[in-house]
Amino acid sequence: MSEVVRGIPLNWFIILSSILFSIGVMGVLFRRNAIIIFMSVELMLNAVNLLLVAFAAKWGDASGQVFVFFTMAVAAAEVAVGLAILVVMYRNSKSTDIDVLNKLKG
Amino acid sequence: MTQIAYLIPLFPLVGFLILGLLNKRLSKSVAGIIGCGALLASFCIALGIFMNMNGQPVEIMVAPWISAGSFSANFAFLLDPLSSIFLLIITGVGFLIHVYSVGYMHDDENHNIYFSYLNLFVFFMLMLVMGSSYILMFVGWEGVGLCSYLLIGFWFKNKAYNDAAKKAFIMNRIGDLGFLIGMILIFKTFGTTDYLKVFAGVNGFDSTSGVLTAITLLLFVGAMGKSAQIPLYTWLPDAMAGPTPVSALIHAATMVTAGIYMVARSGVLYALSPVSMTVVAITGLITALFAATIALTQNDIKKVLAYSTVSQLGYMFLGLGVGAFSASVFHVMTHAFFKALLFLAAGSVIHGLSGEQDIRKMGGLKKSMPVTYMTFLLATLAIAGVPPFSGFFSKDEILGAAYSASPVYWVIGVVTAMMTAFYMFRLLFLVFFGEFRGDHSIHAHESPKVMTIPLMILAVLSTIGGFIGIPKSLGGGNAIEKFLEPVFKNAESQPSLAGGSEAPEIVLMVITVALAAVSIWYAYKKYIQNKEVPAAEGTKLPALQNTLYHKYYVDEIYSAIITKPLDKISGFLESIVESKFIDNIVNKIGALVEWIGGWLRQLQTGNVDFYLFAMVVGIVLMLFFKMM
Amino acid sequence: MTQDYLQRYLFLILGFFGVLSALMVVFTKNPIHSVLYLVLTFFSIAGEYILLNAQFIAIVNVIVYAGAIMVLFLFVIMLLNLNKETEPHKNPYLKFAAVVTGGLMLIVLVGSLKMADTTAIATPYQGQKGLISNLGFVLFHDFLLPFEISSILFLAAMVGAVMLGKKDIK
Amino acid sequence: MITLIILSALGILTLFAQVLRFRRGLFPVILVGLAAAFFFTSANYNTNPQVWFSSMLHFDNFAIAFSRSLIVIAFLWFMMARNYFLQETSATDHFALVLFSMVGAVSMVSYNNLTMLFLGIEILSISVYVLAASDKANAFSSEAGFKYFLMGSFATGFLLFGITLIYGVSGSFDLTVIHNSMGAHHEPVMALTGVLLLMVGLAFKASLAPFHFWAPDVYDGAPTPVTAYMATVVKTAAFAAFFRLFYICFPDMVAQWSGVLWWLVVLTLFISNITAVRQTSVKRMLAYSSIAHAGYLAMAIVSMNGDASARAILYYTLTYSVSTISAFTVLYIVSRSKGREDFGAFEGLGKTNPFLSFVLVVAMLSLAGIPPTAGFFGKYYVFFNALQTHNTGLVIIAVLAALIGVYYYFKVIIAVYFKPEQSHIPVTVGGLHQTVLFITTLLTLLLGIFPDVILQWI
Amino acid sequence: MQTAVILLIPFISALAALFIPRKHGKKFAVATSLLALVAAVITFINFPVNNGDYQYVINEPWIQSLGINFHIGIDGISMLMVLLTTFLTPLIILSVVVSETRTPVFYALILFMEAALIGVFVSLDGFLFYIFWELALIPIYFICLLWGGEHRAKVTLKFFIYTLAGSLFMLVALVILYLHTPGSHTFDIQALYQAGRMLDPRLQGFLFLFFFLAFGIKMPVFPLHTWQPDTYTEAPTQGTMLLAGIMLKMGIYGVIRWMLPAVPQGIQQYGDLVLWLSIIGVVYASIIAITRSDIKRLIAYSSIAHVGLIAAGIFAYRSGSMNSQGIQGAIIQMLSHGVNVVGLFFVVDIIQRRTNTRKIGSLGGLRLKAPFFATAFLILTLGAVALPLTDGFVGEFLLINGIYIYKPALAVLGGLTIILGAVYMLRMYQRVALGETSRETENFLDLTPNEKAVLIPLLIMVILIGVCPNIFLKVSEPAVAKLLSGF
Repeated sequence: MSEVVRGIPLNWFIILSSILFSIGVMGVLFRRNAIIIFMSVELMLNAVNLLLVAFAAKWGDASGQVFVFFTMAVAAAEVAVGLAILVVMYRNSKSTDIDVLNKLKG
Repeated sequence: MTQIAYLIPLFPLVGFLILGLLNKRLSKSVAGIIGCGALLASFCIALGIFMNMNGQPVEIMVAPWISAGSFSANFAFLLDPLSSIFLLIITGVGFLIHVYSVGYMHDDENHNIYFSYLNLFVFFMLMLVMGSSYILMFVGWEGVGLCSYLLIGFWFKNKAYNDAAKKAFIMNRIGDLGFLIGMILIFKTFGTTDYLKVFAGVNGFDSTSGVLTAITLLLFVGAMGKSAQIPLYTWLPDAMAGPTPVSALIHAATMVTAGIYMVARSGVLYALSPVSMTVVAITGLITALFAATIALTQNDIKKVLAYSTVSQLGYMFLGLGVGAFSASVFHVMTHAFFKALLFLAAGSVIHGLSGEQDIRKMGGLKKSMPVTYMTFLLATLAIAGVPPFSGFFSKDEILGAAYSASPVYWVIGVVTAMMTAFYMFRLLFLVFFGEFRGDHSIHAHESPKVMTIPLMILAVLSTIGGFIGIPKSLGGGNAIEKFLEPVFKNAESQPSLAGGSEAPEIVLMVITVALAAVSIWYAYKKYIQNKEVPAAEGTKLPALQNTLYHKYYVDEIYSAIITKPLDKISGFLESIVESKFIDNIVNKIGALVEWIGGWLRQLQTGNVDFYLFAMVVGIVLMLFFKMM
Repeated sequence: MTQDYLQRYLFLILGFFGVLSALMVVFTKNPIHSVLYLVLTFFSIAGEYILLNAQFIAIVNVIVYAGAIMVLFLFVIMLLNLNKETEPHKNPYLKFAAVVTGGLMLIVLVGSLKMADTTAIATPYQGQKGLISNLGFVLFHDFLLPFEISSILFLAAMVGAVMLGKKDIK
Repeated sequence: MITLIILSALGILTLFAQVLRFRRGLFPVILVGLAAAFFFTSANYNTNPQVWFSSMLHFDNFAIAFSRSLIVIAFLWFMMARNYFLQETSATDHFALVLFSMVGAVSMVSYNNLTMLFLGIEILSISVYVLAASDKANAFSSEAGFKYFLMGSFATGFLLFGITLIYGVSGSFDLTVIHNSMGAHHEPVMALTGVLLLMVGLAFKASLAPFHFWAPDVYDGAPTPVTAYMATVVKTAAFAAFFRLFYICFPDMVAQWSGVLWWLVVLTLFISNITAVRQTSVKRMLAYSSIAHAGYLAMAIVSMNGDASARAILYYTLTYSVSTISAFTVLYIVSRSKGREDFGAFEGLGKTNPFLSFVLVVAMLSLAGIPPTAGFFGKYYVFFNALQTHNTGLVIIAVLAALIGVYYYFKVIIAVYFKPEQSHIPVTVGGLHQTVLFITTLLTLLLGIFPDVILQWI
Repeated sequence: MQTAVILLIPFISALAALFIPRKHGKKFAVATSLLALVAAVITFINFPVNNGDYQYVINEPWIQSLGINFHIGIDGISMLMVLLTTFLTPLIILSVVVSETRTPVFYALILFMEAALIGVFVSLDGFLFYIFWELALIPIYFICLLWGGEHRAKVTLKFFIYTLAGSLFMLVALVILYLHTPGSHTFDIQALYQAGRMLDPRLQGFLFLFFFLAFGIKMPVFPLHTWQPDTYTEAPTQGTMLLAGIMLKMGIYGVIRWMLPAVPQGIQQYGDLVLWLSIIGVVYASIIAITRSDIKRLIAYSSIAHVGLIAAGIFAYRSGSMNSQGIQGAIIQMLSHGVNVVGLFFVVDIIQRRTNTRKIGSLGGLRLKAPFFATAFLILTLGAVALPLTDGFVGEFLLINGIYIYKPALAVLGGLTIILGAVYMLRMYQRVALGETSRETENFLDLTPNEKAVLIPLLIMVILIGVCPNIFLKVSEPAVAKLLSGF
């Protein structure tokens, strides 16, 4: 469409958020500490947020940005609940290592 | 008269039902009267029909039976000269044997059941000969097999008897399968199994096609089973396990001649198939010779008679095979007289000796059992073909026909006749002449009147029965041939039966009689003059004699090639094919699922790490394959 | 034109820091450090938001994420006394597998999306899309229902957290 | 909409009940409230679709049908779970969480905007995470809750990524807009990636392999009533949401995504059924069975057949849920009496408690899909749709899977009737439970004979 | 109307039986099943003979959205099957000995099964047929599971899954047919026929195989039979009677009613295969039966052999050949096999109850101790070996006839059954009833009045079918002709 390249190409954002997302995924797989894993999940969510905002800019549409609020809200709620569950679990098993969580199997 | 023909089988059937259902509630004498009375009534009607027979077949429809699709069969009877002769033989000889049985079975606890079986047998036998279609013949055919089974195994506590009964039934069944298939082929070819329609259909039938040969050969397989021809004859000697009157009635006079009846009845079909005719003739011939050789060495009085029966049946088939249908039927009749007589007389001997059947333990019974002796002698003369006894005429007619077909047939036939004369006189001499060799605590005694009177009647018939068939060459009118002519005229006029050299009948007759006389003389020399007695059990015999004594080991061979392998196969199929293979596949599928289940369970490690990995790998694969 | 390139440089620098600190979140041993690196990542992402003319989001991101949520994380780490490098070593093969899988994820994602629109995002300084008034309008007009519903979400999270947190009186 | 309001209000009221010392009377109020919700939901039936708040929700017949279904299931579930939760100190919190999650579930069946889908899923999930972990002293329960939460939030990440990509392609979160732009084929690859990632997120909630691993552990570890809730309400909502999204947004791309889903279905049927065979715990077996049913349900999505598929899912989820509640109620009663959940606990039940055994047999027959139970017709309808869309191969695989299913369901029946009683611990059934079981069994049989009653809902 | 009455009587009484006091259970069940018999007999007597159409049709919408109707009716073929079912059920119930503890549930299950079986035979809607088909499976499973022998759990589960496997394939086939019905789809039988005949031959072939799986397993046809001997052995006597007497007829009936007319091209492709399998099954099962030592197992194998011949008779039908003897033979043989096998299994039951053994080797001499019993046993045996004037002959003759018209060699092979059948049946009869008594049979008592009440009607039927088969054949004749005129 444009004869002159202006601003930042959209796919740069796509690639950046893909990278961040993948790092998040890797973190989830890489670590045993539940808290770090949560944090990696948060990283994934943020990568998605970035992409949302980029697309919002692409379409010139505010709803993408609004969605980011909801993502954040959900993230906050999840963290609250998640950490509460973590604490309960810690009380039972005295550890946040996910590899000790294998009483249920088979 | 013919309108009430359905009563002929009905009487025995009713007799059977009354005796069978009321059983022990009837006294023995009442049961005997019912049993015999039923037969007598049937005989009277049969006689009436015989008298009124004008040669035209009469079909009497009684009731519809099966109709399915294009197939239909009715309960309908066909009365013609052939069936009327058989009716007479069956009801007449049957009646005599019933009467005889009253005495013979008097002390048996299952007396009433015995008579009910006999009545049932007569019923089926009548169905066999009166039925107007092959399928109805088959009903009787199988029915008499059943009764034979029941009566051979009448003393059911004895395992050997039961085995004999089972053997008889199964061997008959083998033949029956042939009959059944043949019958179906008839239906397929002619669209019906009614005799009259089938025979009408034969006219203009292309005789060069193999269908008729197939039909007739298949039917003949049935005849082999029922009439104990090679290779299905081994049941008949074993069938002597039954009470002796049964042997007389079923295994000598009537049932075993069913095969003859059937081939004679189908004469039109056979006559159109030279191949079948040859097969019938040769089978009959070989059987006649073969059984006669075995009979030479047997020591059981009933076994000798049994092999003699097989041999005589062979004769009859020879007659059929060479196209002498009426001669064979004639022989059936005379054979019924003298063979029934022989058996009944033998029964009288056995009865008198309290169950002894081994001829080595008999001897000298002439004095103690005069009536039995006399009748036995007459019968022996008849079977040996001594003129003017009945057997002479019928046998001679067959041999004459055989000669015109092929002199070889005649030669073998004559040899067989010589053997017959020999072993019959051997039997006669060993049983009634010389010294008593048995257990002296047994006092042989003559049988009661109720048994001897039938003997006497049969003796008369054996003696004079042949006169209705005196051939033209001897100046007779051959009444029976004339009587049967309407039935066989189509068959005997077939081109395949024409030709052959005109036999010099008188010459042949003389030769035959002379040779028989030589045999009798030889037997006399051996057993009367030299007082030879057959070797005791276990004595080493010369090879040939040994082989004959053991009946060519046919039973053993059958056991080795059929019975035992079948059991083996059965076990193999069950334990290997069934459980190790077919069922195992089914079960293994279940086991496989369980096994995979155990393996898949390992996947559920309980480890979140692994779960997450699985998820991500799954996603990567999903995207990867979709993007490619 | 130079502004365009400036934007691109800024993007790259922020992106580089973001990725680097994200990697550090994953690889550093001490949980506290991880939290701090994550905060750093969030800051660089907030920077990218500004490049996209989403100033309000950028600020919220810093306040909510880097501020509130991360503090919560820190709080829990302290509470559970996890601030040492107590995490047992994971099987090195698994670690390697994790890196490989993460890498594959990246390849697949980029592979899927690389052909996506390469046009630049237009008019970075035009319009009021990213400004609070506009956002507010959209949020309270079009997205009123989700907004209200998210109160249920919070209520549920609150009740849940409280329920799990409190000691039962047995 | 009114459904959402009633449910939210009920939830909040429940929270107040604790403060107002209203615990005893709470339960009837909830039931009455649910009944009212059912009634008001039905009131809009077959009118023009009710569009709410900038098309955020569409209360079309689909939404109404599933809302009704969810409410019916929840109603039965409350009756089943009442005793369990009233023993807990924080009974009101539990009930409130369940009611809130219902709000999420209703949003999931009526959304017309991805925002509502996302929020609905999260409301539902967060409540259920907590419920799963709610038996705090129990290490299994907290492990279950934690696993569920951890993997759930991870999956949320993918779901969000998918939503974002779809937004990137279409520029809107509105389903109708998305559908139209999908037809225009902008950015086909990105769109497909988005669709697949959405599928991942939803498949996780629906527990399709290979995203199912959480399910057996969580179902096993969670308190039995919570498991029952997850296996019924949550599953129903997940499938309704799954179907609604793919039905409204991506029917034109069916050729591209159904192949992937096909593999997920096959994998699910294979893994779940076969693994279930080797279970010794009835509860865990039911967990695998629930995954297996997800496989059959997903068949209805693979064989996208318009409203017929919707009906199939509606009927299947409802009847499956009814039978599952039946089964879990019996399991709950038995395990409470005997203190164990393996097959052995059921031995001799046929002699000691014929009513329970009969109920259990009907439930198992229904789950196995044997006529005349409702489970049969559910399976039939799903298979029927698959055949209509020429997925014959899939049907044959599913048939084989169903046969394996019979094997493990019948293990329960065999335990009940074949094995003798060992422990001589009496099993008593409370009045409320009797009522639930009576209703569920009756429904299982009646709906099996008259499926039209449900099919006409859509 | 009559159809519904016959169907409803057992169904309602099954429900009612649950509420009957234990001690009256049997009386109630006998009475109600006799009621069903009376209804069936009245219908039979009034049945229009020269009409191949369905009579007493009821066609009510059921699941309207799917074109499924509650469509039932009776034609000649159904009539005979219904008659067989209603005739055997009271006898089966009557065969329960009072000393055996049978709860009302047991009778309810039998009555329920009766209802389902009748349903199978009168359904004129594919879906309805399938439902009844499966409904019949549930009660028999529970009868076997609750009252069966030692290994019942494993064996009956295998049976259940095995047969279910087949029937699910049948369901798939029915649905495929349904989907090819024109217009708004329907499961109506005529519509399914039409749809099936329009399909391309390859698809018809597949559907044929699918159907065959269901029906072949139910019958069972070699090599799908291995569930059968085990199940017959482990099931309680009444269960075995139900299975062998009536239930396996479902498979044959299914072939005649649903398979052949619907996918006529299928038989062109796979007819020879299934025909061969059936015939192999005849010989195979007969040979295995020869050396079985457990009487129940022996009869089970004999049943496979008989059914194999029936199947062969049906599969030997080819379009264009003018014979319907095979089909008619199959129908009459279904009746007679039902009568014979129920009688034989009852005989086994009597033996087992009195001697606690079913081993041929431990028995003998029963004729000495129990002449009436032995006579009944003999007559049943003769029926089983197809002696003319007993029921077995008519069927076997027509079947072999039908097979012969298509393939003579196979008829000969199948005809071996009349030899082998005699071999194993007579062997069994001899070892059990004849000879000297053994330790087990020393105190064998003759039949009780109750046992006579079961056996005498069976014996009467053995003879009746043998002597007057036309009573039954003429009823099914027009229906068969109509069925076959279609292809």
